Parts: sequence; structure tokens; C-alpha cells
Amino acid sequence: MAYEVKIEHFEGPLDLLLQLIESEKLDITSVSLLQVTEPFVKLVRENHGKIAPEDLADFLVVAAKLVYLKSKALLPSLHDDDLEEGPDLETQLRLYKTFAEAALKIAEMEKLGRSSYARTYRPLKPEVSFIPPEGITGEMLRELYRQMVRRLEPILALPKSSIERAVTIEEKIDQLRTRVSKLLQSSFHRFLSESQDRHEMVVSFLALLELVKQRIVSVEQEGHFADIRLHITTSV
Amino acid sequence: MNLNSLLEAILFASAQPMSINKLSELVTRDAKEVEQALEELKERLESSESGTVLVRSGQMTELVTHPEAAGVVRAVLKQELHGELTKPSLETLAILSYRGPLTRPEIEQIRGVQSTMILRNLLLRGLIEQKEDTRLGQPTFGVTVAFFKHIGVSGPEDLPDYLALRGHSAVEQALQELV
Amino acid sequence: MNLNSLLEAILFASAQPMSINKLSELVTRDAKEVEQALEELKERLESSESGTVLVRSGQMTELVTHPEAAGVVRAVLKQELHGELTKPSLETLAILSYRGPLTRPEIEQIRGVQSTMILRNLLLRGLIEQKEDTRLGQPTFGVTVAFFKHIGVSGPEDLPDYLALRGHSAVEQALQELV
Repeated sequence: MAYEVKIEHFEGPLDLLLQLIESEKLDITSVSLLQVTEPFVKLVRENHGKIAPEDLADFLVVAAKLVYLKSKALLPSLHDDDLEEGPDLETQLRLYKTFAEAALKIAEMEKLGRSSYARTYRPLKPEVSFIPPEGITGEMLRELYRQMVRRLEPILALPKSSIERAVTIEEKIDQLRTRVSKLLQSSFHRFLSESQDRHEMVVSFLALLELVKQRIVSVEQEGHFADIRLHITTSV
Repeated sequence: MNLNSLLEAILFASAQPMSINKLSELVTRDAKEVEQALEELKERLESSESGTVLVRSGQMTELVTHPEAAGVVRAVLKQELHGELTKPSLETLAILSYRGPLTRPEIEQIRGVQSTMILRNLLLRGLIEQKEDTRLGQPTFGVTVAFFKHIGVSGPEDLPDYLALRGHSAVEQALQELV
Repeated sequence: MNLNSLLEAILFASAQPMSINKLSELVTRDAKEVEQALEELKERLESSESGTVLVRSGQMTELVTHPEAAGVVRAVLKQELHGELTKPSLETLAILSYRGPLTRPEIEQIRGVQSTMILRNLLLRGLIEQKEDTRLGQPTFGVTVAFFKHIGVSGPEDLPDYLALRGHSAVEQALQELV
């Protein structure tokens, strides 16, 4: 696949997703999201160690959303409250792109080195006076010091709490996979029989063909007219 | 003396960013008149081809050297060219300069990645600051005068596509869905 | 950019008298051209009713505030000295009381915010002072004896919970890890 060589450096999950879509010269649509699901998941898996631990959870969230979207394309009945929650990926990516492009323009401006500078500060009177704040006490200083400590603590705990979050999301993706494969190991016959009417059956069949084409689903058939077995191939 | 010339003298003497409120206190005129006079000052500096410009970011304003003089001024101040901003820094600064002030969760929704450390770095460099307003109990952040000085513009409206992005209805809608 | 605007930017940034020779070196133009441009600058400042004027004394020249603004400029400097201390300033005093002396970058690591202007103000008010030690080429700062006296303690050891707070692990970790 073409992207394997092109994408070496990415800053966040949306940056990676956008690079994948752009390297394939696609627009941001729900269909193109499905198309880049596999390379996305693959790149996240391969770069597990290189992604900053505090960012990993966010990459996994996007991976989970993509796998979910793809699974839903296959099994419209699939529903997961957690993964439905929050902004839809397409909107989020469009918005991100707007600012990523603005950031590039700002980078160009920065490169010109046309900075403005403040006037050098030179105190008028070199002799220092003593002008203390009114009503300050040792207790107030202690409280201020404690406030600063409280501000620091979550920052220092960040790597640990992020790793914990990443584990939770990885479990979520596993659950999703299990559910999808269970549903899919059901035969093609059952897959189609879930359709309400003939029209829906055709749609399901076309959807399935598309998924096979995209290599999300592999198809096995033991003989002519035997039941067709489906397997999901997308994994994390 | 004109109010705008008086403000110029104050900003010159203080050699740091000052808030509209503080200026208004010092000259005992209301904030609106000060705003108006700062606008006049900005225009006068431009039209007289001054070597200084007025930079504005929200309530703060500062008198600084003209971006075109950057090279020589750096030599006078014996300053190095500041390190290049990283991509995540630029992204966050772009989001905050076009749409700020925003809370950390709002920034994270747009960037799709936790932003605690990047905000901390930008605060340490003085390129962003915590604003007085909070939203849903979260502090909000906005870019500082120092950021505009760094890239050599006099305020957010001088950024490329500012008006388009600031008022963009698609952006507006998406932000509302996100946050 | 005009030579006279460039000279204005230099004089503004350096904030001290400069010689014609030095200016001429900086802009790589001969002294005569610089003289000429300074004359133009002087006239431009006058005719545009600038809040600043160019003063000349022999070879030396300096950009200063307009004499008519003297009153308000004094008020600016007075306010800087006597205004109420902001929360960030008080925080900085708290860190330096318990954990000083520290360098500016160290203070910033603990506070998570750029602190140049705050240190400048606290120095000016005699609440902190530069200590003899330097660390990694940076000067260190500590509170003054006068400040300790003012809050009624004879030294940091008398501050409430001194030992626990001075060596607090979060602060130590911030100083070591968050660089």
C-alpha cells in the first residue's frame, strides 16, 4: 500500500488520519474514512512504541471509532453507546483540517523572522525601595504554595493516567471485534436472512461485496451452493 | 497633548503590555475613549511610517518595533532568532488565535489529542495565557501579545483568512457540535 | 523601510543613548546619512504629534517620552511600584519564600507560567533580590530579609509547614522532570 512509505511522522490521530486521506487524494467523507481504516489501525499498531504514552489513548479512540464505523457498515444493527458518543469523526476531521492549514500559514510567517520586539526595560531609579504588599502572612504564602502543588500534580500524573485510559480503550476494541466476528461467523445465508425484504437483501449483498473488495471481510465457500462463511479481517 | 500621543508615551515608558483598563485608569478616561485613541495611534504609526507598531491581543496592548526592522533590532538586542514552533504548538496557537479563548477540553476536541503538555509549554513560553473567564468550571486560554510579536503581526485580524475562519459558518457549526 | 524609521526602531529597542557611530555601524550607512535621517526622524515625530521625541547631545542621541507626558509617565512608574500585587506575583513570592533561591526557569517550571515581568516587578519593589549563586548560567532569586521581616518571620524555617512544603515531592519532580 502506498501510504506505508509516505507517512513517517504524525503528531496526533487526526493528523495521521488526514495524512492518510490526503495521500490517497480523497476528500473527507464517510466512505474515505472506511477506506483508510485499515492503514490507520495498522500504523497505530506498528508505532505503538513510538507514540507518546500520554497520546496513545487518543489514537486508540480514533481507531475504535473507525473500526466501529466499518463494522456498522457491515452490520447496521450494531450499536455501541460509548462509541456513538462525542463528535462524529468526519466533522471533527474537517474542522481539524481547517486549523491544520491555518497553522501551516502561521509557520510560513514565522519562518520570515519578522518579529517585533519590546523596548528594553531599564528601571529609572536604580536604588531599590521596599514596597511590601499589605496584609500578607505566612499562612497566605502556605496556601499559595499548596495551590501550586495541586496544579502540578495532575500534570505529573499524566503519563500514568493516560496509560490506564489506553488499556480501557484497547479492551473496548477487543470487545467490539469479538462481537463482530461472532455475528459474522454466522453464515452468509443468515446474514441475508436478517434482511427484512428483497430490497434490503440486495443492499446487504452489495454492502457485503464492497466489504469483501475492501478486504474487511473474507469469504469462504466450501462448494457450489454451499453456505458462504464470512470472517472479519480488520483487527487492532 | 492628544490622548493617542499620551497613550503612546505611557506604552513607551512602561515597556510591557498594558490592559485597556489600566490605561483608562492612568489617563482618567473611559475604556471606550481609550479604545478609540488606540485605534488612532495605530493608524498614525502606520501612516507616518513609524519604526514602531501597536500590537493588540484582547484587552492587552503593547508598543513594539516594526517587523521589518527585525534583523537590525535583533542585532542591537543581541538576541537569537527564536526557535521554530513545533507543529502541535502551531496548531494550538492557530486554534486559539482564530477561535480563542477556549477551554482545554474544547481545544482537545478540535485537536483530537490530549493537550495538557502543549498548553503548559505555550504558557511557559508566554505565547498563551489563562484568561479570567471560565466555562463550565474550566479555565479558558487565549494567545498573548507575545505570540503576535513573534510572528510579526499586530493582532488576530492580521492573520491569514482571519475573518473567513472566525465567522465561518461550517466551523461555527462544527464547534458547536463538538463542545 | 526608511532609514529614519529603522533608526527609530533601534533607539526604541535599545532604550538608551546611542552614538552616531554605533548607529551607522548597525545600519551599515555612513555617519552623514545617519545624521540626515535622524534629522528627518526628529521632524517626523514633531509633525505627527508623537508621544516621543528625539533628544541629541553631541554624538549621542536618545528616544524619550514627550515632556508634556511627564506627569502621566511618572504615574505609570509609580503604579508599577505601588499597585496591588497580582496573584501570580504573590505565588512567586510564596515559591521563593519556601523553596528559594531559584532561577527564573525553575520558578516557571513550578508555576507553569512565564514569569519575566513578575520578577521584574518584585525586584523593583524590593521583595526579592538576585542572589550570588547562578545555576546553569542563570541568576538565582530569593526573597529579601526585609520581606521575611515584614511577614514576621526571621527566616524561611519559621514559615508554616516549612519542611513538608519545601521538599514537596511534586515540586521536586517538577524541577527535575519537566525541563
